[in-house]
Amino acid sequence: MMKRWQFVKRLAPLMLVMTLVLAACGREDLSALNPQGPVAQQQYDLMKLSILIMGIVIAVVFLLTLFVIIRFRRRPGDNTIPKQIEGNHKLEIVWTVIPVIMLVILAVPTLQSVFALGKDYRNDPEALQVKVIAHQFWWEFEYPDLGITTAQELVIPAGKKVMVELISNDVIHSFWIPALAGKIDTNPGGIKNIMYFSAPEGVFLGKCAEFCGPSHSLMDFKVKSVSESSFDRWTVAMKEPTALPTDPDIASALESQCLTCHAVGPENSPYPSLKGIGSRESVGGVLVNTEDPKYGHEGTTYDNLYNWIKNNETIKPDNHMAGAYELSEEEMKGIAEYLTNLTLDFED
Amino acid sequence: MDWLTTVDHKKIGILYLLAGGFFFLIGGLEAILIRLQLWKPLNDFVGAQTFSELITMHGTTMIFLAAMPIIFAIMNAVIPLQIGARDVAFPFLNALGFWTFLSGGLLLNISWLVGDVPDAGWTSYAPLAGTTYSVSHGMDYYVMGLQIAGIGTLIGGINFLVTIINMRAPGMSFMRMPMFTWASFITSALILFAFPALAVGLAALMFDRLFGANFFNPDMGGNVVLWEHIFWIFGHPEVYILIMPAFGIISEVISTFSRKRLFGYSSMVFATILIGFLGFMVWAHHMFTTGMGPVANSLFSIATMLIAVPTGIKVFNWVFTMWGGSITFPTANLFAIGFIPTFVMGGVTGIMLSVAPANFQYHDSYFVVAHFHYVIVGGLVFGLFAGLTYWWPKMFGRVLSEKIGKWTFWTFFIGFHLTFFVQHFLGLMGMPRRIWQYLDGMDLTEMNMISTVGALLMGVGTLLFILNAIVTSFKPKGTDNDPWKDGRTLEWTIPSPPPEYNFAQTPLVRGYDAYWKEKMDGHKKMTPAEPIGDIHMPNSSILPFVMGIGLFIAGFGFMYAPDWGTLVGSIKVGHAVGVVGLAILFGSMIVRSMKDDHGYHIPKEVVLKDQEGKA
Amino acid sequence: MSAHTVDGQLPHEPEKATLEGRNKILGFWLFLGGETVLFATLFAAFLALRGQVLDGPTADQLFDLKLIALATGILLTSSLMSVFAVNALHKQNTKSLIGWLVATVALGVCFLGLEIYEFVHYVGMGHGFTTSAFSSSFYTLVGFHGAHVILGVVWISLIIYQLKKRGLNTTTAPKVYVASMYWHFIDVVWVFIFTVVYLMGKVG
Amino acid sequence: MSEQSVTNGNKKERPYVEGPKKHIVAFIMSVLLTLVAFVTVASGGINKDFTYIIIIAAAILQVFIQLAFWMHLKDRGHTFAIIGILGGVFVAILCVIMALSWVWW
Ligand code: HEA
Ligand code: HEA
Ligand SMILES: [Cu+2]
Repeated sequence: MMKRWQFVKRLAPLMLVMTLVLAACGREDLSALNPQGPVAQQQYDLMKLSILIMGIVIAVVFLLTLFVIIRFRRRPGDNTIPKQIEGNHKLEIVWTVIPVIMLVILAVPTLQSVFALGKDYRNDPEALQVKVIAHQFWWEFEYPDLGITTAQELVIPAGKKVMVELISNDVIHSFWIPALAGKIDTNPGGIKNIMYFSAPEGVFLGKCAEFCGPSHSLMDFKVKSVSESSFDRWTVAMKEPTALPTDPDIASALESQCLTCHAVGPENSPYPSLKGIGSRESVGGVLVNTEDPKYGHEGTTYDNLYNWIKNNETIKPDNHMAGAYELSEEEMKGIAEYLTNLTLDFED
Repeated sequence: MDWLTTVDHKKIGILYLLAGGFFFLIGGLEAILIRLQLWKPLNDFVGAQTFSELITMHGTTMIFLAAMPIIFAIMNAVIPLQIGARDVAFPFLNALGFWTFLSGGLLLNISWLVGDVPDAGWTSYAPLAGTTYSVSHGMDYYVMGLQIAGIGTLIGGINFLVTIINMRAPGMSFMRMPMFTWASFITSALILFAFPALAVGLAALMFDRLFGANFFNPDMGGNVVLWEHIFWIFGHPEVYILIMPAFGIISEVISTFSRKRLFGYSSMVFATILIGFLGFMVWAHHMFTTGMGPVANSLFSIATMLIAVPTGIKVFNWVFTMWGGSITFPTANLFAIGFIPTFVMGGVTGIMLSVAPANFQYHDSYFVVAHFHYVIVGGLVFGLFAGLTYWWPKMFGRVLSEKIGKWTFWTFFIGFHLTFFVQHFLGLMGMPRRIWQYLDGMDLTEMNMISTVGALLMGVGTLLFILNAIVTSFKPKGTDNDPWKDGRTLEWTIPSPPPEYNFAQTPLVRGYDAYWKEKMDGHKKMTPAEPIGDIHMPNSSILPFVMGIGLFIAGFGFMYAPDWGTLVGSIKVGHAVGVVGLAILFGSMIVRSMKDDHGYHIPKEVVLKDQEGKA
Repeated sequence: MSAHTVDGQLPHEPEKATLEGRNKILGFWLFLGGETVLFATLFAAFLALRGQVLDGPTADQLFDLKLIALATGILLTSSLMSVFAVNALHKQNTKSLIGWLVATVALGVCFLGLEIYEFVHYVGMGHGFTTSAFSSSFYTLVGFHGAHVILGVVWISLIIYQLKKRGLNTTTAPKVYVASMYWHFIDVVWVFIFTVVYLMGKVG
Repeated sequence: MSEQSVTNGNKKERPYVEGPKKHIVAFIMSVLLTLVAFVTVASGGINKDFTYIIIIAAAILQVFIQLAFWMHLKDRGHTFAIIGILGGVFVAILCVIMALSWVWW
C-alpha cells in the first residue's frame, strides 16, 4: 500500500502538468475535467491516474511501432529472408506481467472508490435528503423532510452532503452533473438508485445522460448551490402560497389552461411546479435567462417564458405540454409577465 | 440466377461483401447526416425524431448489417482455402444463412421507405422501446429484422465451426491453423453462445410489443434492467465477435508483408481463446450506472480490466512480428500497421471506461462514442480494409490499384482521427451521446465542427475504395496464385480466383505456414494428399433464397397484424400473411429434407485440363 | 465423401459413416450448445420475473403436481423410446427402428395434449399471457419448450416417412440420430422446467 | 483428437456391443431422481431452502445421466460436442446468476 502511494507521489509533477492541460477544457460549471465537488474530484483523480497509465501504454506502443517500421523496412533490392522466429518466452512474460502490474495500480483505487462512492447516507441526519423523479424531458426534485417539491432546478446548501434517491416516472433517464458527480440512472418500476454529492456555491449544469426520446438532448437541469442561510430562506419561501394574477382574464386563463397540470404555489402537481419560476436560471431547462449573446437560446426571463409558452413544441419536440392548452396572444403575454414576476427573494 | 442459387462459398462470400458494402454505405450516409446535424449548435438540419432514427439505424446497420456480413464475406472467401478444404461443411446452410441475413437486413431498412423507423437507440432499452413510448411500427422493424438477420448469423457461425473442426486438410492440426482461421473459429464460437441470448431478448420484446406480454413493462411487473442484462450478455461478446476477425486479418497481413513468421503463435492462440472466454464475463460494464451496487460494479470492473492482458499480448506480438522483418508497405499493410496504434488508443480508453467510478462520468457521453469508434472503425474497419485489399486478388483475380489504395488509406486514416479524437474531449466536457442538439456557448462548438469535417473526409476515403474496386474490375482477370510473392498460407497455392473445387488435390500440410514451409524447402507446390480424381460437389439450390423470402413475408405479416384488419372471424389478415410466410419457410425445409441432394461430380478429366491450363 | 454405399451393407454406425453425417452430428451438438443458451436466457427471464404475479393466481394456486408428474413421466418415457430407436438403428433393424420412432412421436403428442389442456385450464383460472410479468415469462418459457416438442414431432414423423419410403441408409441414418439427440435435449430441458418452474413454484 | 478430414467409408470394424440394458438403468435412475424431487416437494415438510437444494441437485444429476448415457457424451470422439455443451452451460450459469442477483434492488 505504502509503495503504491509513493509511486503516485513521484508522478505528481507529471500529474500537475496534465491537470493544467486538461483543465483548460470546457466550462467550469459543466466539464468533468473541472471538478467542483469532492465526488467529481475523486472521479477526476481516477481519470488522471488512468490517463497517465494509458499515456505510458500508448507511448510505448507508438514508439515501438515507429521504430520498427523505420528500422526494418525493406531496402530496395534487398531480397534476403529474415530469420523466422517462433517467439520469445522472456519477452512474452514481460509484456504479460507489466500490464498486470499497471492494472493492479489502477484497480486498487478503483475498488476503494467504488465502495466509497456507493455509500448510503439515507439515514444520515447531516445530509440533505432529496428525491429525484425523472420524467420525459423534465426533472422533479422532492425534499421529503422539508415537504417541498420543485422542478428543473435543484437548490442545495453549499458544502452540505446531498443524498439523492432516484426513480423514473416513465422511461430510463440518467442524472448527471459533470462538474459535481458522475451519473446514475433513474429506473422505472420501483427500482431505486442512490448517489450523493456536495458542491461549493454556484450554479452547475446538469444533463440527462440516458437516451429517453426525441428531446433527450434538451432535458437539462441546474444545480443551484447557495449559502446555508439562503437555503433556509428558500425553504421558507417555497412553502408560502402564491397569489394569482391580478387581471381576472389572465387569472382565469392561467387557472383553466395551466394550473390543470402545473402549480404556482407549494401544492403538488403532476407536471413541473412553477413556484418561483421567475428566479430560475432558465426556462424549460434550455432557454437560458441571460442577455449574454454567447448563448444561442438566450433572452430575458420574460422573453423566454413567452417564447416557451408559444413555441415549446419546436423548442422541445414531443414534450407533453405541446398542444395541451389554448391561449390567445394576450393571455400568453399576460401569463409570461405573471410568471416572470414569480420570483423568490432568497439569495444573499 | 446463378447467384441466387449458388452454394459455393466463394460466391457466397462475394454476395456477403456486396450486401455488407451496400449497408455500409447506408450506415455511412446515416453517420454523415448525424455529423451534419451536429456540426453547429442548435442546428435544425434534421428533426429530433429523425435524429433518433438516424442514430438507431446507424448503429444497428453498421454493426449487424455492415460489419458482420463483411466479416462473413472474408471468412467465407478465405477459411476453406486456408484449411485446404473444397467447401464449407454445410454449403446449403451457408447460402441459407446469407439469404436469411439479407432478408432481415432489408426488412429492417424498409422501415425508411415506410416511414416508421426504429428510434430507441441500437441498444433499444425498455420501456422506451416498448409500445407505450414507441408507438409507431419502427421498433417492430428492429425486432423482426434483427431476429431474422440474427438467425442467419447463427447459422453461419455453426457452419464455420464445423468447417474448421471437420474439414481441415490432412496434417492441418489445430496448432498449424493460420491465425485468421483461429480467430474466425473463436468468433464463431462467440456467435454460437451469444446470439441465442439476443434471440430471446428480441422475442421477449416482440411479445411485449405485438402480443401484450409484460417482460419489460414496469407497470405490469416487468423489469427494464432485465432487458439491459440480456442485451449486454449478447452485446459484449458481440464486440469481440467484431474485433477478433480483424485481429486475425492483421496477423496474416503483417506477417506476410514482414516476410516473417507470426511472433508468438501459440500465445496468440491462447490470447484469442482467453479474450473469447473473458468476453462473456464483463457484460455489465455497460451498466455501471444502472445501479447494481458496489459489489457487482467492482467485479465487472476487475473482470473487464483483465482483458487488457491477452489483448496486450497480441499487440506486442504484432510489433515483434515486424521486428527484424523486411517490411513493405502496400495498402493492405498500411491499414494493418495503422490499425495497431489506433486500436490501442481505443483499447486503452476501454480500460479507462472499466474504472467504474470514473465510468460514472464517461458513461453515455461522447467519450464512449470515441472509444467504440476507435476500436470499431480504427480497429475493425481498418482490419476489413486491410483484409479486403489483401485477399481481393484471391477473391476477384485482380489486384487493387495501389495508387488509389494509398489515397484511400490516408484520407480515411486522417479523417478518422479528426472525427473521433476530439470526441474524447467533447464527452468529458459534458456532451452526452445521442443528443440531437447542443446549446450554444457550451464550448462544444469548434470540436464538433472538426469532427464533422473528419467524417466527410472518411466519406471521401470510402468512395475512393469503391472507385478503386470499379476501376480494378476493368482490368484483365487472372493474377498470380501468389500475387504478394510472400504468401505463407494455403490460399496462395491455388489460382486466383480459385476454381469451383478450390484444390484439385487436397494438399498435405507439413507445418505451420504450410506454403511458406514448402517454399523454404525449395518446393514450388504443396505435396498432394490424394491422387487427382473425380471431385464431388454439392448441387445449387434456390431453396435458401425462397426461405429468405418466406421469412421476410412472415416478418411483415406479424408486424402489421394489428393494422390490417381481419380476414374471417377473429383471424387477422396480418397473421394469415405471416402464416403464409412461415409455410413457405417450413415447406422449403420439408422439400429439402425429403429430396436427397447427392451432389454431382466434376470428372477427373476436367480437373486435369484445368491444371494444364494453368501450368 | 460420397453418400453411396453398397446396397444392404451399412457400416456399424451408419450415422457417422460419411463426412456429411459427421458434420451434421457435430453441427447439431453445437446447435444444442446454442439452444442451451437460448433456454438459459428464458429461464433467467422467468427467474427474474416469477415473483411478479400482480392480481393473477400464484404459482402455488395454479400448478397441479399430479398433472406435471404425468407429463414428466410421458416425456421421459418417450426419450427412452428414442434411445431404443437409435439402438435399433445400430442393429440396422429398420422395422423396429420405425416402431420405436412411432412410439416416441405418440408419447410426444400425448405430452402436447396435456400441455394444451394445462394452458387452457390456467387461462380459465385467470392466468393469461398478458396477466402479469410472471405469466408472460411462464408461457414464453414453457411455450418455447412446447414449440420444440411440436417441431420434434413433425420432424420425426417426416423421418419415419422417409424411412418407410427409402429405408435405412447413410443419408437417413444421421437424420434419425440427430432427431433423437434433439428429442433427448427437449427432455433435458423439461427436467429443468419441472424443477424450476413447477416444483419451485409449488414450494414458493 | 480423433477426427479425420478425409473419409474412408467404414472405419474401425468394432463389433456391436451397446445393449439396451444400460439405457434402461439410466431410465430407472432418471425416474427415481424425478420421484425424489416430486416427493420432496409434495411432502412439503422440509425446509424451503433445503427443498430447493434437493430438487436442483436431482435435476442436475438427472441431466448429467441423460447426457452421458442417452446422448453418448461420455463416448470417445465427442470432444467438441462436450465443448459445445459446456460453453452453453457456462453462459447459462452466468444468465442465472444475473437473474438472481442483479435485476431487482
Ligand atoms: C470492436 C468493438 C470493441 C472492442 C474491441 C472493445 C474493447 C473494449 N471495450 Fe468497448 N465498447 C464497444 C466496442 C468495443 N469495445 C462498443 C460498441 C461500446 C458501446 C456500446 C454502446 O453503449 O452503444 C463499448 C463500450 C464499452 C464500455 C461501456 C462504456 C459505457 O457505456 O459506459 C466499456 C467499459 O468498461 C468498454 C470497455 C472495453 C474494454 C476494456 C475493451 C478491451 O477489449 C480493450 C483491450 C485493449 C487494450 C487495453 C489495448 C492493448 C493492450 C495493451 C497495449 C497492453 C497494455 C495495456 C494496459 C496495461 C491498459 N467498452
Ligand atoms: C460497425 C460499426 C460502426 C461504424 C463503422 C461506424 C462509423 C461511423 N460512425 Fe458510428 N456508431 C456506431 C457504430 C459504427 N459507427 C454505433 C453502434 C453507434 C451508437 C448508436 C446508438 O447510439 O444507438 C454509433 C454512433 C455514432 C455517433 C453518435 C451519435 C449519437 O450518439 O448521437 C456518431 C457521431 O459522430 C457516429 C459517427 C460515425 C462516423 C462518422 C462513422 C464513419 O466511420 C462512417 C464512414 C463511412 C462513410 C462516411 C460512408 C461514405 C459513403 C458515402 C458518403 C456514400 C453514400 C452513398 C450512397 C448511400 C449511395 N456514430
Ligand atoms: Cu463491452
